Amino acid sequence: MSEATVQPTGPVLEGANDAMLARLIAHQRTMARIRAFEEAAAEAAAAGEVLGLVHPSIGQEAVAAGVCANLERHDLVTSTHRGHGHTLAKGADLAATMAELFGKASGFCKGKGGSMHIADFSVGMLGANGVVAAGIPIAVGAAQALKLRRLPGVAVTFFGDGATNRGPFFESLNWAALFRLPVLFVCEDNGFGSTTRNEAVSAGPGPAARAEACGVPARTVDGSDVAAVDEAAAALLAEIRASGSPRLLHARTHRFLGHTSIDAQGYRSADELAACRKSDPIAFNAARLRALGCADAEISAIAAAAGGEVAAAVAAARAAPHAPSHEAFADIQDIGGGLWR
Amino acid sequence: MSEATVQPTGPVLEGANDAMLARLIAHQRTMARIRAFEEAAAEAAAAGEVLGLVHPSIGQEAVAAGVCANLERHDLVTSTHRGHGHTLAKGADLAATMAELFGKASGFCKGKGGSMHIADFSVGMLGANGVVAAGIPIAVGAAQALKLRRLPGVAVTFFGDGATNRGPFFESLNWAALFRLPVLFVCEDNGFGSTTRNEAVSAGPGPAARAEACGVPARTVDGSDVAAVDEAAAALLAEIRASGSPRLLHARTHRFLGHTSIDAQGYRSADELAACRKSDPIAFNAARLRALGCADAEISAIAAAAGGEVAAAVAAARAAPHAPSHEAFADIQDIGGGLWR
Amino acid sequence: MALMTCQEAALAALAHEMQEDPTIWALGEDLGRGGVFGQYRGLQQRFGAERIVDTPISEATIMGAAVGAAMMGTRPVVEMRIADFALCAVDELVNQAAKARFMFGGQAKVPLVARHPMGTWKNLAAQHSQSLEAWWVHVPGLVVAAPATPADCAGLLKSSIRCDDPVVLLEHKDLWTYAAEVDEALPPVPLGVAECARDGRDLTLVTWSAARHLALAAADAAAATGIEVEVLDLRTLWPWDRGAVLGSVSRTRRLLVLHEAVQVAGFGAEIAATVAETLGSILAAPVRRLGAPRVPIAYAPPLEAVYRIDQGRVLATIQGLVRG
Amino acid sequence: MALMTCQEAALAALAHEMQEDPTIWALGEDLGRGGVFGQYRGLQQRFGAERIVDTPISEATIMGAAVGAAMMGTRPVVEMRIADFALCAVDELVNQAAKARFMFGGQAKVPLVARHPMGTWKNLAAQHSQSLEAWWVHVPGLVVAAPATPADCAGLLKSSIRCDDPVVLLEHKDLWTYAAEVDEALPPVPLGVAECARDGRDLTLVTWSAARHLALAAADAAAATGIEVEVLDLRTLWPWDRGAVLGSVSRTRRLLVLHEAVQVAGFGAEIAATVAETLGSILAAPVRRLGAPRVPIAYAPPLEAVYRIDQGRVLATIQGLVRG
Ligand SMILES: Cc1ncc(C[n+]2csc(CCOP(=O)(O)OP(=O)(O)O)c2C)c(N)n1
Ligand SMILES: Cc1ncc(C[n+]2csc(CCOP(=O)(O)OP(=O)(O)O)c2C)c(N)n1
Ligand SMILES: [Mg+2]
Ligand SMILES: [Mg+2]
Repeated sequence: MSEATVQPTGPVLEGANDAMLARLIAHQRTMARIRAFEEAAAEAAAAGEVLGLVHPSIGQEAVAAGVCANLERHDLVTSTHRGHGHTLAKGADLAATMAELFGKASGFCKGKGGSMHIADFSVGMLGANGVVAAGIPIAVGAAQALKLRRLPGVAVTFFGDGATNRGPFFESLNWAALFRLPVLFVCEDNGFGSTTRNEAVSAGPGPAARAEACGVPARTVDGSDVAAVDEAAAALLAEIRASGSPRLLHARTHRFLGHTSIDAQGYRSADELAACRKSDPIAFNAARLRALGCADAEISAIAAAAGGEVAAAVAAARAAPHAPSHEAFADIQDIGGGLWR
Repeated sequence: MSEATVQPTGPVLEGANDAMLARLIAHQRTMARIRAFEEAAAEAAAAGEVLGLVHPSIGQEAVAAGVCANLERHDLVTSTHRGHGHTLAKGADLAATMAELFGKASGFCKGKGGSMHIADFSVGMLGANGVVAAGIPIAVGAAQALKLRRLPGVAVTFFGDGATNRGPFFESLNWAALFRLPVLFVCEDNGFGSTTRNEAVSAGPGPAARAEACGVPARTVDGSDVAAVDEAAAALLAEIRASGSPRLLHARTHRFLGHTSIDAQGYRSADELAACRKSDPIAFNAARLRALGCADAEISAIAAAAGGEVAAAVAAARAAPHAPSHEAFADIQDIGGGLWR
Repeated sequence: MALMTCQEAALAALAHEMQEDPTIWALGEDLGRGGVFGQYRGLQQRFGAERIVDTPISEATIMGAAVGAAMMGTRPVVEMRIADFALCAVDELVNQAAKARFMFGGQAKVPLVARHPMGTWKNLAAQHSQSLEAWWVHVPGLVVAAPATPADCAGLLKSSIRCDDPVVLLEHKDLWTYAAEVDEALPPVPLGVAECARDGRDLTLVTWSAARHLALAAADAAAATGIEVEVLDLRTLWPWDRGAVLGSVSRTRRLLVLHEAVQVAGFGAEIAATVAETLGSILAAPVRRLGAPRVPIAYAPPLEAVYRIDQGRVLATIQGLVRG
Repeated sequence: MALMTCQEAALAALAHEMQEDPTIWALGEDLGRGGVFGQYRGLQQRFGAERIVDTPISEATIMGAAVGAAMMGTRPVVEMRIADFALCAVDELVNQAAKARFMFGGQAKVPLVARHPMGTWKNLAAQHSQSLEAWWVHVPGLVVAAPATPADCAGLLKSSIRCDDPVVLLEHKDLWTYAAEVDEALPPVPLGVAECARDGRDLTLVTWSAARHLALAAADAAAATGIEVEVLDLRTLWPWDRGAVLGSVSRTRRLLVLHEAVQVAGFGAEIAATVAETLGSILAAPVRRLGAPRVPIAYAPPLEAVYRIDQGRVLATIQGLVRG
């Protein structure tokens, strides 16, 4: 959203106080770090330093930031192929995340996973996933384990609009409702599954209706407004923690770049892209911060700090060694692992 | 329903005329044939003449009869493990159906399939299925082929309440709605998936809500009342034929016997079973026929004829030969079939 | 010692493990009623519905949820009801359970047991009778076991539950009611160790699961004709006991692999190929496999019989190999 | 003759078949945009959205619907996008497509082609790089093909589409841009027939898919050391060309099977076991396999490299077999 046209409204502004301002600034920081990370990752992919496929979440940062701001370290997250933002927002070390994209030994997965399998179990980030919708039942099961072990915590599963057409999504909704599991389903609806528009492949009224039909109450929110996401996630998580039963958050958002960093988006017009870039969650929140009296300098300092942190992470990742090749035979299985035949 | 307590009501009675009476008599005949078939199949299974597992549809006959009465020969059906009723109602030869259960060469599948894989492609019955919910996408694809080939016809897919918790059910609903395919989804809700009560494994408001959330309009009907099923199926099929898009029929019904013919149903009380047997679709329709002036003798003649036909089929199946063992190497594949290694 | 069926032994083993370790739980359809084969009988009453979980018919989520629960400090026992239904949950087993530990660089382990009731039984036909052990052995990350006796059903179930890897435990449907003497303590049986079920000097017969019993019967028949067959029951298919097989074949210089599954690309090919590669130059006769023809499994007994290997064929093959 | 890539050849072949037969259609994700590898480029514009169908991300239903549509007189070409995602649709392929014809006693045929883009490419890691051909060969009812050249990509696609059986067509992701001379008519290549890609008297090297090119390079290197290797590209894995393999090994008396997939329980085991069983007594050296170690495929190049077989290893193995 171009800054001149931003009209921040809603409950956040009315009762604005210091705590709220601090929270919005924290969101801004989270989103700026994700943005800078994604830009650097895409650049490194173009340079051939990051391999495989990179799926940037630029434009969608408010969903990761707004949801994860409401999570404790012991809460759990499962993610998708587009998982850098969730990883950082959940508190994973940025440098180790970048190192994983570079395939280095200092990466969270020692370079075994790469972008599509990024994970940091130490902060409850249980993994990106290369298979659409596959993280959903994993989160549901993780929540079931928490419940069985009488541990506190919720499991949040992020997934795209495209994932809502796969069977495991529905099965998991029914399962979580049935067993009253503390799960927050978060549909990041960017309107596209790869190069195909969601409306071309999804029938019916949408993810929220699908959730409710399986017994999971749902809410839809503007996923480009981090405060709105924060508020909705807070409310749903409070319901989950109080009732022990699941909820779904449907966040409408925008993917600024292509499906992967090398997708030129020939299937979207320049006008459409320009329009969608107007819903930039970072610019929108910046405008809101300004309206609340935050100085321009403070806001640019946030972006600059993020840029600096990411640049350092890239430099470190670039310099770091790969794991030795015998690592390819480790971490497979205790019994019968590491055998050639 | 004990005959004294039957209170047939509704539109069928009000405008009752000869055509309606004839239709109800036809339903009675269909249901009587299914009932007699299932009783004989269960008996033959107990005697070790029919092998594998037999899943009788006794108590559920009105769903098969009421739906299939609205189908043409070129319309298609896919079914479940509990598929004898659908097969007969769709017009398959009863003797060849029984012969298949006996595993004989004269069976529809030459004895290769048995009860769980009964099929008669000549009447559009595209197969029972040993995998819960697997028939659903097959029907959807069959409908897509009809549409692509500009052929008339609808595909009806029968499935149980238990199947509504499997992913392919949801995926298929979305798919059929999206591609506007002529599919009638029929959920035969007998309240049980094997030995487990549906309410113990299904969350949310039920199959109709699930369908609507995926863009498929739905209706719920008393599946023990064949006239009600007939009327609802007729209406939905008319909508499908007119619009070319799918509908779901949710029929509440009762399974009188166990999940299989050898399941003694220890998990249901005698009271519950007695109560459910009160909704006998055959007795209910018989009472309605009597109320419409049909003679007792005519009604018993229907049952007697069905019994006779089934007895003859059993005798023929018993006497028929098995296919020669080289048949085990046929009907596999054109290229590379019938090879040992 | 006591006489127990495979079902009784496996049930007792599971109950024992659940008693010892509160993080063990089981999930699948109709477990509250005891499971299809009685292998969970009484456990829900004893351990509650939170640990013996009756699930919806949602195989993908049964398996997928187990992956998440295993990563989060519990040990799920996943009941697939009939091995063929596990085909509704292959992404979850192969792309998720088997690979999670590696993909995440060792951050997570996935200690689950996927129980697959396999094989032909009661003429259940093509969608309820398959033996797909070769598939799971091919997948890095999975342990695969296939017991044939009550002692091994119990002992391998215990070891599988205690193992930190995802284990596919192939339990043969036709063996649930098979009874034999067992040590009442039902000791764990180590994964990866074959059992020499019969000593012999003339030929090594490698087998597993229900085919063990066929192998032993054929070996007895062969003994009556003067041929002494050594029968090795692999019990674990991955890792398989190379040492035991190669050691035995080094002595007998003859190998026959016998299994119920389709022979083409069956696991017997791996054993035969390995032996041929390793000991090919010392063999007294070419290696040999006996498995099912590559046909779907028919319903009618005379057609289903084509899929089964009978004792006469095993005996004739043994005699052919030894007498040339 | 013309120079074409595998992608161009396969695209032209599909377009040709669709032009000839209106019952052929394709379904999968993003086909309207040309498919992930451009193998559908321009086809939706040409044949319409009803015949080049952009589907939801619903692999189970993509495959399941294809089964129904194939039984009802059409020939669906099923795009699985990446072979690993086919694991979301295994019931539909194995329990339904492969078995329907048999279970129903021949009442239905299931003429579909399941296209599985297989193998390692662009460091896509453990969930996007698998080679699971051994699985599909093990399943009665399926035909399995794995072309390695533009001519075979086109010719086997044509034959697969025309075939009345369900065919799993394994198209290697790393070959889409591989170019070679082809007959512009792109003639159908018969299923079940191997190609002798190189004559030789000293050793038979059996291979398929991308490994063909590695095999030929290693054979050239071996020739420089005086060893003449015969390279057989199986092209179809079921039915595989037993005659060609056994005929060649009868002459060379040495067998090496080379494939990209995990060696343990890979399809190489079937070839090696069959040759050992059939020709074991005339071999000059034990049969030998070269496949990947049983590890998930890592992302980082030095770790992924462990999964790959390099030319040096193939050459050394050839030399070891021939020179002893
Ligand atoms: C089961 C499966 N099918 C297909 C793919 C290929 N694929 C990767 S991402 C993607 C689109 C996913 O769309 P959506 O869920 O909306 O997430 P987004 O990419 O928009 O974040 C597809 C089709 C896959 N990874 N897994
Ligand atoms: C995928 C799959 N899971 C489990 C089974 C075992 N099974 C056969 S029938 C059945 C119950 C099905 O319930 P429902 O769909 O309500 O049909 P009903 O038996 O009541 O007619 C189960 C669990 C199966 N055949 N396939
Ligand atoms: Mg999307
Ligand atoms: Mg039911």
